[in-house]
Amino acid sequence: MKCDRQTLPIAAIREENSSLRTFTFNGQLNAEPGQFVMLTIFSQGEKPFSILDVDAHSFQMTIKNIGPFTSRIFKMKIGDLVSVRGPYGQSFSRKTGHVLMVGGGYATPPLRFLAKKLQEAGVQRLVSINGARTAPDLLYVDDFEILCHESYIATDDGSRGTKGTSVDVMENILRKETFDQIYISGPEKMMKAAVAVAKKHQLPYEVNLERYMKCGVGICGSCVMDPTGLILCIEGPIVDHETLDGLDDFGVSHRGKTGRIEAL
Amino acid sequence: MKCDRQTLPIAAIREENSSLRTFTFNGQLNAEPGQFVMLTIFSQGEKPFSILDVDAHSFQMTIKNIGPFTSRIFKMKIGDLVSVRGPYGQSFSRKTGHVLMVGGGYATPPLRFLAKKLQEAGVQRLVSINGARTAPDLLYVDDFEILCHESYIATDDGSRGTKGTSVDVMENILRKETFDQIYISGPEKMMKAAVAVAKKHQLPYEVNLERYMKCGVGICGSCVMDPTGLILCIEGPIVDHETLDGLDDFGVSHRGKTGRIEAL
Amino acid sequence: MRFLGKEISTPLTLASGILGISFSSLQRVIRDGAGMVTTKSLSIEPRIGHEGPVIAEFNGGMINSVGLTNPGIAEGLEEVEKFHQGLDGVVIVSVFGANAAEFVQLAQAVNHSSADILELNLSCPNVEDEFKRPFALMPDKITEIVSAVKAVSRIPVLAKLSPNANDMAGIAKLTEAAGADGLTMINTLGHGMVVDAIAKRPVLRNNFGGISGPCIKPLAIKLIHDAYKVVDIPILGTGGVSTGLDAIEMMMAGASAIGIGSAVYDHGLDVFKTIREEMEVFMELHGYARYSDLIGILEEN
Amino acid sequence: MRFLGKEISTPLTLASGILGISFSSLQRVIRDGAGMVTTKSLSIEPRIGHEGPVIAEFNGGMINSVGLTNPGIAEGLEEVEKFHQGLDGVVIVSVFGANAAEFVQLAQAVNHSSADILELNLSCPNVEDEFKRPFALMPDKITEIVSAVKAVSRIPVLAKLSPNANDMAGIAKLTEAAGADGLTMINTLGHGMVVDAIAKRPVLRNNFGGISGPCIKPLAIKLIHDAYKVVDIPILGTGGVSTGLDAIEMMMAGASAIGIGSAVYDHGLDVFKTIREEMEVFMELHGYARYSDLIGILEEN
Ligand SMILES: Cc1cc2nc3c(=O)[nH]c(=O)nc-3n(C[C@H](O)[C@H](O)[C@H](O)COP(=O)(O)OP(=O)(O)OC[C@H]3O[C@@H](n4cnc5c(N)ncnc54)[C@H](O)[C@@H]3O)c2cc1C
Ligand SMILES: Cc1cc2nc3c(=O)[nH]c(=O)nc-3n(C[C@H](O)[C@H](O)[C@H](O)COP(=O)(O)OP(=O)(O)OC[C@H]3O[C@@H](n4cnc5c(N)ncnc54)[C@H](O)[C@@H]3O)c2cc1C
Ligand SMILES: Cc1cc2nc3c(=O)[nH]c(=O)nc-3n(C[C@H](O)[C@H](O)[C@H](O)COP(=O)(O)O)c2cc1C
Ligand SMILES: Cc1cc2nc3c(=O)[nH]c(=O)nc-3n(C[C@H](O)[C@H](O)[C@H](O)COP(=O)(O)O)c2cc1C
Ligand code: FES
Ligand code: FES
Repeated sequence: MKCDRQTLPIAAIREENSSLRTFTFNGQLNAEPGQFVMLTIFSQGEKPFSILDVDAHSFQMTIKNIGPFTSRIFKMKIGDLVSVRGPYGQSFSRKTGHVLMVGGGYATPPLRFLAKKLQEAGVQRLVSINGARTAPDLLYVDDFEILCHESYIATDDGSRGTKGTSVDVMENILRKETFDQIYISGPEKMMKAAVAVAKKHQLPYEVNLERYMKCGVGICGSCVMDPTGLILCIEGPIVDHETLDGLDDFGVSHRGKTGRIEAL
Repeated sequence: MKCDRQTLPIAAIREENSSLRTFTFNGQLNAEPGQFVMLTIFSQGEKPFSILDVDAHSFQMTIKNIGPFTSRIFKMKIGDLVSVRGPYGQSFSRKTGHVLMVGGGYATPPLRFLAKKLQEAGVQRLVSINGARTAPDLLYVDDFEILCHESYIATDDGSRGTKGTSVDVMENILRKETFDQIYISGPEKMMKAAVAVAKKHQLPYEVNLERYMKCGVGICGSCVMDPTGLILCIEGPIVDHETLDGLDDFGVSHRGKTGRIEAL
Repeated sequence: MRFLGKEISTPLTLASGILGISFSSLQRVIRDGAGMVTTKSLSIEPRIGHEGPVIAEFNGGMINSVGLTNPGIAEGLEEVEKFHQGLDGVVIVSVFGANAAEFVQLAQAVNHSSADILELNLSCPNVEDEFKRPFALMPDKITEIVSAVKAVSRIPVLAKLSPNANDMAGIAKLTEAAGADGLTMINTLGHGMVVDAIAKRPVLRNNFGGISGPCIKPLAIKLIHDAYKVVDIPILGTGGVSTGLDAIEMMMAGASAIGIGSAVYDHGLDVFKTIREEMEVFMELHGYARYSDLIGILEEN
Repeated sequence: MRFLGKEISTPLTLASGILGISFSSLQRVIRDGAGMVTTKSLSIEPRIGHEGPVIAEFNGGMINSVGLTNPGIAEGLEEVEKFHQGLDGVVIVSVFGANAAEFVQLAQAVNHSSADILELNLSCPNVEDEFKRPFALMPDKITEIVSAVKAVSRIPVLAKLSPNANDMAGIAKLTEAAGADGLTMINTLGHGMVVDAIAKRPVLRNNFGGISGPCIKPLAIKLIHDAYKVVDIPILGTGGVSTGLDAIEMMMAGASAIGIGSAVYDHGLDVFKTIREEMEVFMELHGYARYSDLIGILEEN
């Protein structure tokens, strides 16, 4: 059944930085990089979160404290019960030639998960760019270093790695080297810029989109994108360059909680 | 699903004698000898009937014109629609050593079906006794002759075969020869007499019981037998000698349409 | 655990209308693991009920229009006597009358039997042509019948309610106020029709029937919870239970015991043992020592 | 075939509340094989609806408590305009008001749009806390709202009814008498509760929801047939249809067109094409030339 739930205690909480924490649950989730779950806090609500990692008996999500729901989960302790359904949606393709990953902010978890899977699959060359506002905001720096043949860092304030955005670094790299596939996951404006660069170099890419999601299973319509009617929760959140080309609202607008169109 | 139905036109009607007709339907029924179906005449009702025969694409029942329902089906023509669900219940075991079959009246269809299956299974010796009131009441005489190593006939008036009952013939045969298994199907009084004979010879037997059946699937309770609570529609109608020993009402009483106990 | 003063080893109970015509089937269900058994609803006179087909399946459940086939109260109570001659188990006698006077007459007959609990079937959806709207949808009828029966009955009285009622909390409260010792809820949901598209006809001879099975469980649980919040009398929760988890969910919602009907059709009589074992596994795993620890512990969000 | 004067290629219709918020999803459903599409129910002001979880499954169907999330009538009708700019298809605009005056105001707004048919959602079971009992259970409210809307609407009006009504024939007749051009039946069945036994809580944030999916089909078919026997206006049959045979059974019972909701959840948007093909195969095999040959041909036993 599509809405089968696992009700589980929080097994571990890891503080990534001041606003991000990784939550571990002991349960089975047969998930691929880019897929997400709907997480319920009882009497509170339910929200979508990408999967950071799974193993045979546990899975993890990294969550940013950003509003009522996420601040509530930041108040929870090990042993507190939540409920999870999923995994939902489409994952990244798994190209094993020369691969570039461009990530930013709290959207890097799926890329870290992907890096792990690509290594397992014997990727030829894997290069990652990890961007954030400041050094403390960077996620999984060590992991990317271990998992990738080369891993770059960009911070807006230059506190670590290149000063600038991950897209700036991407432009630099693409001047020297080419790739079979680019995987992009970050804030939509950043992804829009990265897509422009990838397009210029005529390289195939996939992006990780976010829209307001209520059901996660293709029935409520809140995540649908115009004008193709792509149902992001089941046909995304990972979208390839051809599908993305059909989406007029990418980088422009999204629908809010009532379904109203709002500028991004 | 237990109540999956096949709605089918009558494909053929064969007149067995003045009160018995065999109806053929083109449909698949994965049935064994002794099992039955529930047959619906629309706007009329639904009644249980034993299966006479099945092949890959058709099945047959032999029906006796005895009351409102059966007289209605005798008025139906080829092409008229009925609905059938089943097969239901337990079939005869399939012993392939020395086997005796004792049948009477309109209850012989399951024995004819069994004879066919035992032949297919390579039965060592198969002897049948086919009893009826008069010669024209006898069913499948030719079939039993072909299918059995020896086939006996008994009529009450001696108009064909031995004058007397099939149980009389049974006693005669058992005086000369023994069997690994006896299969009995006929009016309950006749079966009671046959069981007494089999018991005397200490031979294992199975009987084909009839009780009022409304649901056919073990929920309505109308076919239950005392005092063990045997649910005849799912645990019968074929019952072995050990089970039969526990049934006080065999040959004594049954429950009518309201569930009231009535003498047989 | 105890239900209406009777000691029972498991809350699992055979629902009315499943097998329960004869002492032998009732005994068998107890031997197969039920804590209590309910007879088929008995009326003053014997009833043949509807012609077949009386049951049809669909994705999620079944419909039935048995139409209260029963041998009448006199013969029905003889079966109860025979039951108790052989076995020490709790028998709930279900009765069905055309009006309050008949219910009183039935209750008086039951007084002279070995029945343990009396259940008033106020909610059969299969005899509307004959008896009009189920009493359980008419507040004044419930009050009239339940209080009249309570005035004469020597054993505890359960009132069986209908899921078609639009205000279950109100109905539950007034049924308690009329004196009922407990509620059985729910009866089948009225009405479903299953169609034979080839014949262009309803499958059931009676065209429509009451809906039961897994698909009515969410409805039953909601209604049981609504009732539990407003009454103090115990609830025999019934409707779509076919696993141990189902039974536990329903007890959490407020049921003190659990009726099992259609699951016998789907899974056979073994279902009592299976559900019992599944409940034990869950309770062990989650630290519930007694069945009574489960009752009504559901918290709304 | 025609439905309320509109030419449609198939009777299959997207039911309200499934995807239908944006023009792009409505267009997509038409391209995927629906004959008509219904918008999410629109109210005067935008509504966020209930917090999640808003859906839960059970054996036989699902419950939902979306709670009428919608961008409001103004923005909703803009989506309808965009729909018709790109595609020539029949759009049913569903509206939901708190009283007759609001329904009139909504109907007037719809008059100024390219909507083809207006559907009055009188029967949402998910907003009872806010709006009390669904109007579809109150005969006088139905009459008041339908006749008020009919006095102003320039397009045909469907009234969407509730399966919780206890006298569907009566309700259907008075809805027709009030001037409705057609009936949509049924909305979800109120209410179901799905329990999380580990958390000891209802799964839905709103505790309960309306029941839909395969398990409500027998109920829908019975009610549609009850209504069909007493009214002359067409019925948009809805409730648990997920196969071609389901659709055919419902049309035989009296539906002129068929709404599809939960089946989209179970089977995805391909379900329209699949059902359409299954219907064609059945019709070919059994000699039905036109969809209209199916409507209401069911004969009772
Ligand atoms: C496919 C997907 C994967 C996601 N993965 C992660 C992740 O791995 N880690 C993480 O921290 N966050 C992730 N998010 C975003 C996360 O769902 C929101 O941060 C969270 O819902 C905020 O809820 P709130 O009540 O705390 O904040 P609010 O104040 O309600 O909202 C803050 C921001 O979150 C967005 N948001 C709120 N509710 C939703 C919703 N139901 N669906 C989508 N966006 C919403 C709002 O648009 C707003 O921009 C993901 C979202 C999607 C769609
Ligand atoms: C397992 C089983 C297999 C059967 N196989 C055959 C068969 O192969 N051929 C055949 O002609 N008949 C068979 N019968 C009997 C057949 O069901 C009845 O003859 C038929 O139901 C009579 O219906 P009626 O309305 O014509 O007669 P009625 O006047 O209603 O009844 C005539 C006789 O049939 C019995 N009967 C009626 N209704 C039922 C019922 N629902 N269940 C059981 N018995 C009933 C009555 O007890 C009575 O003795 C079988 C019965 C059972 C239980
Ligand atoms: C075949 C059948 C017959 C029934 N007969 C009766 C009856 O006589 N009296 C009664 O109160 N309920 C009767 N019921 C209703 C059940 O007791 C029970 O309330 C209902 O089926 C819901 O439970 P379930 O989903 O476990 O079957 C009957 C149900 C079925 C399926
Ligand atoms: C998630 C969901 C949301 C719904 N929202 C609405 C709605 O806004 N307005 C309405 O009239 N019906 C709504 N319904 C009811 C459906 O339109 C339909 O009447 C019902 O689900 C029965 O059909 P089904 O079994 O095919 O789903 C909704 C149903 C579901 C499952
Ligand atoms: S979140 Fe409901 S359709 Fe995508
Ligand atoms: S015929 Fe109903 S239980 Fe056997």
